[in-house]
Amino acid sequence: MSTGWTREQMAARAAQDIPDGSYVNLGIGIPELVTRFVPAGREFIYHTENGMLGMGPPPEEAERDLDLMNAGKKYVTALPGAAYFHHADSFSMIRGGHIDVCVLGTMQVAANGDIANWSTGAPGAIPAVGGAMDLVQGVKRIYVITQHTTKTGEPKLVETCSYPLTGPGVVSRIFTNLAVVDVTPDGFRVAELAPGVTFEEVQQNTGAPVLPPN
Amino acid sequence: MSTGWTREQMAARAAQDIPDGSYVNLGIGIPELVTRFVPAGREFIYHTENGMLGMGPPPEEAERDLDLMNAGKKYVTALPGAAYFHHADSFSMIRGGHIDVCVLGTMQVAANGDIANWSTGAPGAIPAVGGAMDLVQGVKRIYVITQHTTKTGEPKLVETCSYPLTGPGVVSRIFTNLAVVDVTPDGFRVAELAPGVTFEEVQQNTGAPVLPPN
Amino acid sequence: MIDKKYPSVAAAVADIPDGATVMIGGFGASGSPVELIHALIDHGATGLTVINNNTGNGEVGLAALIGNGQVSKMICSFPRSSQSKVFPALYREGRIELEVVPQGTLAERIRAAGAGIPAFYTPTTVGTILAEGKEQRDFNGRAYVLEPWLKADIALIKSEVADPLGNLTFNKTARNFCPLMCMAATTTIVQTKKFVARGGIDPEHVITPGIFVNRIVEVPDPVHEDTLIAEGRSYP
Amino acid sequence: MIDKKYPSVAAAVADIPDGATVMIGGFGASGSPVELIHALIDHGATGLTVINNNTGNGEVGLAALIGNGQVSKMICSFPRSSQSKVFPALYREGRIELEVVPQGTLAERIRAAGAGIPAFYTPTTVGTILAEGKEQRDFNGRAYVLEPWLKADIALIKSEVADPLGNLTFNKTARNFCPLMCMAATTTIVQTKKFVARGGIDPEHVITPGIFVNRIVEVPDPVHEDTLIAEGRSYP
Repeated sequence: MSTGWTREQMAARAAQDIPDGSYVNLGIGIPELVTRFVPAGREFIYHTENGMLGMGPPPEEAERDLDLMNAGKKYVTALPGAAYFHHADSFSMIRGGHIDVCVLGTMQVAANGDIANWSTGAPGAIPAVGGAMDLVQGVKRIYVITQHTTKTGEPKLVETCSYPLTGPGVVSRIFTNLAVVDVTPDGFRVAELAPGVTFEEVQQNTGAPVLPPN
Repeated sequence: MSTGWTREQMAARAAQDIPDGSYVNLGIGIPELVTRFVPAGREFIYHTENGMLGMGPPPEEAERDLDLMNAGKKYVTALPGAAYFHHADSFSMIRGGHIDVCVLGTMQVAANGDIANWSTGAPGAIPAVGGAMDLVQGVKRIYVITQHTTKTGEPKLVETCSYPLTGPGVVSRIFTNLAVVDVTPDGFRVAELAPGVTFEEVQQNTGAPVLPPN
Repeated sequence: MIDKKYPSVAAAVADIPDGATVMIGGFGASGSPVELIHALIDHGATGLTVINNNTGNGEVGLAALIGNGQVSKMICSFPRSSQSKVFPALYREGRIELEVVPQGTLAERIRAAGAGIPAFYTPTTVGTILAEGKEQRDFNGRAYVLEPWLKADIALIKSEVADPLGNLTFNKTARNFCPLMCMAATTTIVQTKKFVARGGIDPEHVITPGIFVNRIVEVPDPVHEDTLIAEGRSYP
Repeated sequence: MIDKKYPSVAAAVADIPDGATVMIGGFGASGSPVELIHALIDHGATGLTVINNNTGNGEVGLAALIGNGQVSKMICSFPRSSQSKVFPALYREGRIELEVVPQGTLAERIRAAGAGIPAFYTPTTVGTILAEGKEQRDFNGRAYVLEPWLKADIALIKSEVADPLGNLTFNKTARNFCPLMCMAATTTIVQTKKFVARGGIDPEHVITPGIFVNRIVEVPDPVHEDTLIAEGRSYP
């Protein structure tokens, strides 16, 4: 079986689905790679929850400002045309539906668009939610980039999330190493297969029924 | 009968009761005169609802900025240390209890502190409330400066307001031409008489029982 | 490269439909986007619901829009002033609807719309006739009324400086409702006195981030409503 | 003339009582008022409820305050990070209470406190375990939960520039929760990198108006939490 797309290819494929001029919030991990694959002729403006639009790439070490961080607490830069604002304004952008696309990593996504990406619910785990629940409820379009299965081969696309939800029915499209999968009223539907991957392989690695491409 | 204090003296008397360093919002009319009688050694910072702290006196005509107005839509100036902000922030200062004193004119004040100063309730009158209801509910201390009676001699300090209320039970002290009158749990109480004015004159011109000074 | 600039006020307002809800920035004459309003008069959309603190002055700007019969309802805090004649006359004839909202509640309802907050509690109006019909509730022993968000299809805004991304600054108290209205409208249309390149506004000094702005028209020498009124002008 | 300047961080925090609710500005290390927090450690008040987005890093600043046993409860959105060890250890031992609030709800609850809004509705947490026990209600066919304001006795804040009236600016993303916390605390205590005379901040560029600030201490060369951690420092 082909393992399909690499992390970079998954990010590049997701970037293809983001329109020019979009305001975009990227989760930590593979979603951050999206910035490296903006299609020619398009421009995205990056929002970070802690209070900036127009976030740029990491700085050279000599040019670091220790007060200029992103939501993942990594040092970043501000591009020309950037703006700083406080947290209430930043989450007004999120909750008020002003951010066009949010690309998240996840632990599980269910066939009805439920997402679970903040807690395993394990006893003794320290709950830590950050802005995840605000993002999934507020941003216009929620994309997920994720390996199709866990490291131990368990499906991450499932019938019902077993982990505590971040938000119900919010995910519209999932970019995995095996396929692009849409969440539709009828459940998961493959929109596109990675090169060398068959529909049957996608179904075998998914914990819920999958519909073939239209 | 003495007519007691002048408009200027009423404003000066009210100014005596405002502590140093207070954030103050002044209504239109006699309250505006307070700025001319700030006691020596004190400083008040003036707030205007349309979005400024540190409001200064009217400008010379040559120095007018047509975009620099107060809530009464008169041209004003900004003192060093001023700040501009939008309407939601401005009314957060009001509603959130950050303004120390508001000095208002009025049509009626009742013995329980009710104030009616926005509408006569007359049929056909166009209702216009502005920020009056926000101010009386939000500012820490509501002072009123007013003639003790209307031009036709009707009491403005009454048992119950006949005009529609701006807010219930909000006024703490009233500065009239005849006296300084406190609103207490027992009703109106004279705190101070204007020179040449007797307690009996105050009672005769008030539409509710008045208690003598403590 | 993103560039939200439009060629003219006429182009920027050309698709405003009949029946639209339109927020108009400004507090009295201060911050009133006169050129955009006059373009809307030329455009001719009717049956508008307009949200502004006031109802215009003289026979220009918002007062002229109302006078031209394009506004079926006003939502404002203070519909009269010494120089407002157009609205009072129409209102007394029953030809225009009015919703009076206290100024702070008006500002907060607009912000709530932009912030995705469908409703909030405020003490303002408790115990008055303006609280009639409103849901009331106690918190910590004090009474509050429930107020819903207030959204619009369009916002017409005047800024001092704008860049191609829509970042804005305002001049002094012309700021007033403008940043809130930019947040609360589906389409925010801005006339700006100065249009600068990206980086022309310090990121620390941006008042309205560009995400809240859709269209920008440069109007380098905007007329001021107070000046037009002093000159006795009317529009069209 | 009003002058809110205090002579030292020690003087500025000297009357913080045991059991106080203390908001501390900053997002991770960015904007953390390290000198004020260390003064609070020296001061020794205990039984504190602390509101911050996180729970501190390493063994300095907020983590040191927690490690010193002064904090009985944390209200935050994200209590763990790669460099936070002090809080997790105490939490697992049941020696510190935790209230987890989504980041946007945390910000909005703090703003609501400053704005006199006792409660508001938000879609955040609907359909999740964090909505359990919360009042839920539909508006326009969508479900929302009711959230109360979040007030504090004290706010500890780091600013870039301050003037004697308490007008503030911040440095880049060190702004984060700071302007909101200034609004929501009874007593707001600020350490500032630069202290300027009145007029030293353009009224157009003020981020936090002085009305929200009570005490200012000049700390011209503030240490940065990240620097202390990189150096392996601890406090006291």
